[in-house]
Amino acid sequence: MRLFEFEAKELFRELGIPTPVGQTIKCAEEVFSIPAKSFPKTLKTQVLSGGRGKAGGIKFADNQEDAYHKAQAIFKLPIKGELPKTILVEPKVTIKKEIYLAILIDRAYRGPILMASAEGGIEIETSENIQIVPVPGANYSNFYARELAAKVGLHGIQLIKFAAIVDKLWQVWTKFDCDLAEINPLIIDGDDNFIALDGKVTLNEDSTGRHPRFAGQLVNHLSDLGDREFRGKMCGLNIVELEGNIGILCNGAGLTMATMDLVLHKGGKPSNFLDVGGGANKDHVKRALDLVSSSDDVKVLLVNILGGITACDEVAAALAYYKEIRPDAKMVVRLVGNNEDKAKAIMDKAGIPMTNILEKAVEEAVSLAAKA
Amino acid sequence: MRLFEFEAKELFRELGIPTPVGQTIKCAEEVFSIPAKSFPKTLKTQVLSGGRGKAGGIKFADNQEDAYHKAQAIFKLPIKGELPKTILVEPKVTIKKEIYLAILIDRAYRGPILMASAEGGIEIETSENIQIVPVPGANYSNFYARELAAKVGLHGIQLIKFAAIVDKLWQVWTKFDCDLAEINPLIIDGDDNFIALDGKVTLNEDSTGRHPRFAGQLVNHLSDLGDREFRGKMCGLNIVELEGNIGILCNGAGLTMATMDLVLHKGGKPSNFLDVGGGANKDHVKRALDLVSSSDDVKVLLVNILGGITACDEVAAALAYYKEIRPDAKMVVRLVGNNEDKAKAIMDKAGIPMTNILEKAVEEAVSLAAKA
Amino acid sequence: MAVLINKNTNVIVQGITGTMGGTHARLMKAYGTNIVAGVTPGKGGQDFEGIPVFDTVYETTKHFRVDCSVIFVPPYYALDAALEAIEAGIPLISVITEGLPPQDAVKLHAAAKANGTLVNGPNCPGIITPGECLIGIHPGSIYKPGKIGLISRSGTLTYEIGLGLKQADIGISTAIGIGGDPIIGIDQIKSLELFQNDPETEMIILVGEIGGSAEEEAAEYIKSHVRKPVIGYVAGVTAPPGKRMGHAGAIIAGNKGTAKSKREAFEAANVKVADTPYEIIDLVKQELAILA
Amino acid sequence: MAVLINKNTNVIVQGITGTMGGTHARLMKAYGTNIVAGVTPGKGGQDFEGIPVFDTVYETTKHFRVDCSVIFVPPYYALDAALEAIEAGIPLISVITEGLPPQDAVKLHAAAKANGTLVNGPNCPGIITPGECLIGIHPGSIYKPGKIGLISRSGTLTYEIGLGLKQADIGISTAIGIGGDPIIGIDQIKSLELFQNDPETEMIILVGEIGGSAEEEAAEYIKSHVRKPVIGYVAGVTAPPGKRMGHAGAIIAGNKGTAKSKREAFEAANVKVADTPYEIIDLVKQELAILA
Repeated sequence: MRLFEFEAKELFRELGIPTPVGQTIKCAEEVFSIPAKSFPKTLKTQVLSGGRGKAGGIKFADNQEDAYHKAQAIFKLPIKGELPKTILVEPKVTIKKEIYLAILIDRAYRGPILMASAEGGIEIETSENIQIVPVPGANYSNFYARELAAKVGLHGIQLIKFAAIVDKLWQVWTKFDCDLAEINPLIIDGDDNFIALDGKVTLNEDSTGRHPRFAGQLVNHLSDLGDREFRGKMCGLNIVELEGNIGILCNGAGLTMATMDLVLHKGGKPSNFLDVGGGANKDHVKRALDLVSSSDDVKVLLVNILGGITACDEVAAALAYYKEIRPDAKMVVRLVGNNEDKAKAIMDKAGIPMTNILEKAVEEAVSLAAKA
Repeated sequence: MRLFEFEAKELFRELGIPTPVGQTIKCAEEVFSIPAKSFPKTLKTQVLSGGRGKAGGIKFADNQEDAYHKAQAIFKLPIKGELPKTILVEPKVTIKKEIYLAILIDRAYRGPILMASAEGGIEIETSENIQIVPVPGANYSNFYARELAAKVGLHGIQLIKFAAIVDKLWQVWTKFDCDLAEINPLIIDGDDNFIALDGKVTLNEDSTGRHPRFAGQLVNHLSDLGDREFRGKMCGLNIVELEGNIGILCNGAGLTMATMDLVLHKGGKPSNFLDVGGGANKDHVKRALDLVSSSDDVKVLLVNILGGITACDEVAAALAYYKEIRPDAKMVVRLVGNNEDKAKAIMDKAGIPMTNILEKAVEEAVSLAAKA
Repeated sequence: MAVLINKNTNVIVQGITGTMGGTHARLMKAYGTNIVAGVTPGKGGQDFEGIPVFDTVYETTKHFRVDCSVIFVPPYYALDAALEAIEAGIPLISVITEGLPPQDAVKLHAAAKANGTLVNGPNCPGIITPGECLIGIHPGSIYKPGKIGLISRSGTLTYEIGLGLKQADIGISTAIGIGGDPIIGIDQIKSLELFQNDPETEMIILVGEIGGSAEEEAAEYIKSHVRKPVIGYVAGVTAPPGKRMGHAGAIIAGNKGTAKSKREAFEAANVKVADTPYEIIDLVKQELAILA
Repeated sequence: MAVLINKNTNVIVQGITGTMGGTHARLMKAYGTNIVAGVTPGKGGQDFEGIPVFDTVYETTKHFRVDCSVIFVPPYYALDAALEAIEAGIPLISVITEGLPPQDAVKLHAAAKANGTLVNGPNCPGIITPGECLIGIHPGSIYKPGKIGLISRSGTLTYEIGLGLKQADIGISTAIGIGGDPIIGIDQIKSLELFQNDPETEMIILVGEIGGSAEEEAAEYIKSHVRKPVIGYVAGVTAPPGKRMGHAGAIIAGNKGTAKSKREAFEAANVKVADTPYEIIDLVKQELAILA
């Protein structure tokens, strides 16, 4: 769950990381409530997508009138399809130096790493001078930050001040169970103060449940999701959109991917990834069927369930119901495992053919899709 | 630095440990501001010394008038010489079960231990059923508390609730750098709630410097100190009172103890322990001389300085000054080590004899004291 | 003897009185696993279908030799439960729980490393040595005892392969479901090492998926340490970059962690790579013919 | 060869630009200790009287083989400094700092244990191998090289004994000031083990004081592991219970940790116990006569 810049900065300030003293506006007219004397200002569109600077989402305004017109433009400017609801208005700051700083978990180190670059403000993927300091077992101490500071070439009081910022960003990262806590750029201003000019915080979605302050906020922090992805997220179904025409409903992430791959292998195109999960009951499977088939692109539904925890008869019951309400829908069903016999009886009664051989099911689905 | 009960309970409440909802009073008349309907109440004298219950420092009052007379009595009742400035007034609670619970560092385990007994409310030293769970490396997790709960015979929901209290007491212990965080008794009331009926928190004096909230409070939290001990504490001189007549001024804790032991060995009686510390300068030594000699019992001053970090001439200069203002004071001085020659010159000039042989110095001091 | 678990393994179940823990304790016991005790704080003294329940792991170790703990407790309590098992000195812990916060996973694996504890998972189906011992949620009937070692990041995909092998009358020594999270305990390399050193295992199936670089590292390990035939498979050829494919660990970051990269690494390590799950079975048959 | 440090030991000083660190870096260097570098965050690139100063310990280990770090940083920063040295893989760390918060001490020693690092102190005078290497704040000139191993919880009392020995023309192999805190790293037992295994050490002086049970445990260890003569001394016969005698660790709690208990433990372990510091010298002379 990625936070908006202004929200990330709230967390920063809460843990003592200096940020520009800004305010958010919800409409262009609100700029007239900002003291005229406090201009010039920076207007920053608040969207979750990246690349907003290049897309024109950040503008400088010399006075209220200028800000009014620019805010109007920004509110109308979608960034990768996303329109802002908020603009962050901040004072302009003097920048002596820009640094990139981030904390995240690195799979290779099996733990968190501190990451920095002496070139801040840029896309970190393109930086050639990224320095990394792992923090084994997440047992943080200030010296890790000093090592990072030394590695990016900071000296003297700047090294000490930088390390103090890392201490606080570490607190943000741990306190809120972040996947990523990033300051880019972290700037040094004319008075040698370190200020977080931009902030990016991604909360770990498995962890937000233990942070009541973020309860119910997920829905406002989703971007870049297709229609089925958004709806799936809301009801706990993990669906990923693809461009094919064979709807996939499967249990288990690995088996789902393997089924999709098999479709491709046989010359078909999967329309989605959908892992209905372990132990799914009838209602859950019904919601999954609705979700997968809600795209007009889907010509055939391929259901592949290997019942370990999942009971095949629960799935069969959902399929029978679905057949009733959508008698014309094309379905190819492979069911095997737990309660397979009971499922067979339900399927026979509903008049839905089923197989227990995966290859056969996939071939049939591909063939049906090709005819559709 | 031991906190008063009402202060300990403030910390408890801050971290979520339930306590009776009490209030403090500074004079007996204040009981009339307590709603008459809220009686009966418990009045508890707020002193740092132990054993206040047996000494009559805790009384129950049925109504305001009763409380008024009992508060008057409590304010006049010294506990081991200590008069209360505050009385804590609390509602009476129903007690179904009493438990002892404490967290402290144990030398043998080189780390913190959780300690509990199913017999609460008693002097823990006399309990025969104390259970201990060490927390290696202070890496606490709730399971340690559950182990402790199981060991003291708690079951079911009581085990879970007790462990939740330990979690919070652990937070008190770590957050405030406690030497000891103790709830005695931790009671289970009629509704199966756990409540801290009494609390004892001792802050580690080496650590209070990093807790600004306790700045300057030490002076209000000293009890059981002799006059010289109190004044020494205020100026950073570690002095311990004894009953002899030979004042000791020494550097290094081990050498000071060895010198005192030597005095006893030679038939004398040390009046105190005073370690002037490493690298003491002239002014510091002067304060130490004043402090040691401020007791009328002291007949002879025995100064034993082995100059490692400490410069002997700094000590000599202080001694020369002292000799000037107290020409009649009997002093035996042993100085050896760093800048010994310079010291000798100063001492000769001031007319103070000195030796570099410890045994000789001690024998002379004992002999002088015997004659005094 | 197989690897990690066998008929002599004494197992406790943490979270035995929960829905998930209870269901699978029953299934494990029915399979023949020696479930010596269960643990649920606050329910000590109860009895779960003949299995004694204790408040703490510590108490179970006073009554039994405990070789393994299977953890079915909810995500936010799983770290504490695992630390309890580690501190009690249990040498093997299987964390079935899905959705463990990553920061908890870091602490869990650091503690396990410091204490020399083997951790299976989290977010895994557990381990099965067919005919001897099942820990976790594998459907036991799907596997036949035999000489193939099976390593997989996935649950149902593992069952699919186990089932395919059984239908071809091929058995496995042990199946290790290593789990789908980015940070796991017993990983591909540790599993390969165990199977390489197990005299009863003749061949190894390594089932990977997109995300991370564990398969690439496993391929390097195979080159230098594994002398038994290895059959590989990688799920996720069709996965788009930047999307989490169910498992927390199954995500292509930038251009890293693709199925292509992993397949190429396998091939470079002389691992036979199957295009489909049932092709794995064919490759196994071919290798068995060579070995015979 | 003595124990822990010798003429080949490469030493860094953490906190070299502070008053205490600077003074003693100078004295150590003058004594002949190989001070290869100093560390003060924010002062990297400076030069302290010919000793290069770095921002981090990590950098010093890139430039030099570092065998030992001596820490002179203020109490609230000492844990971080020690962890930095431990993480950098330095095998021996001497924490001179007094007043380390006990909760920090717990974390320090847990980290040292996990990494196999030897920690001297905190709140200690350091270690000296006369004529070869001095780390910490011992006045070097007070000791003569020789064959007596000296172990002490106290600073100046150690110097007193070193001086007394020197005046009697007796030298020491190494003096270890183990420190006066309740929780210390290299303790009496570890020191005894080192001296027992050191061929150059013929006899051991163990200087204890009131508080804790370390002397009692050391006596048990001597009974079973130490074959060299041990002379003991315990300071604090006159100490009243419940009062901290200077050192954080020197306190009689209830009736535990008294000088009497420690003396009796020593005697039961066949340790000759001196009543006074100078009697130690006499006992050493007697033992030397027996050995000769």
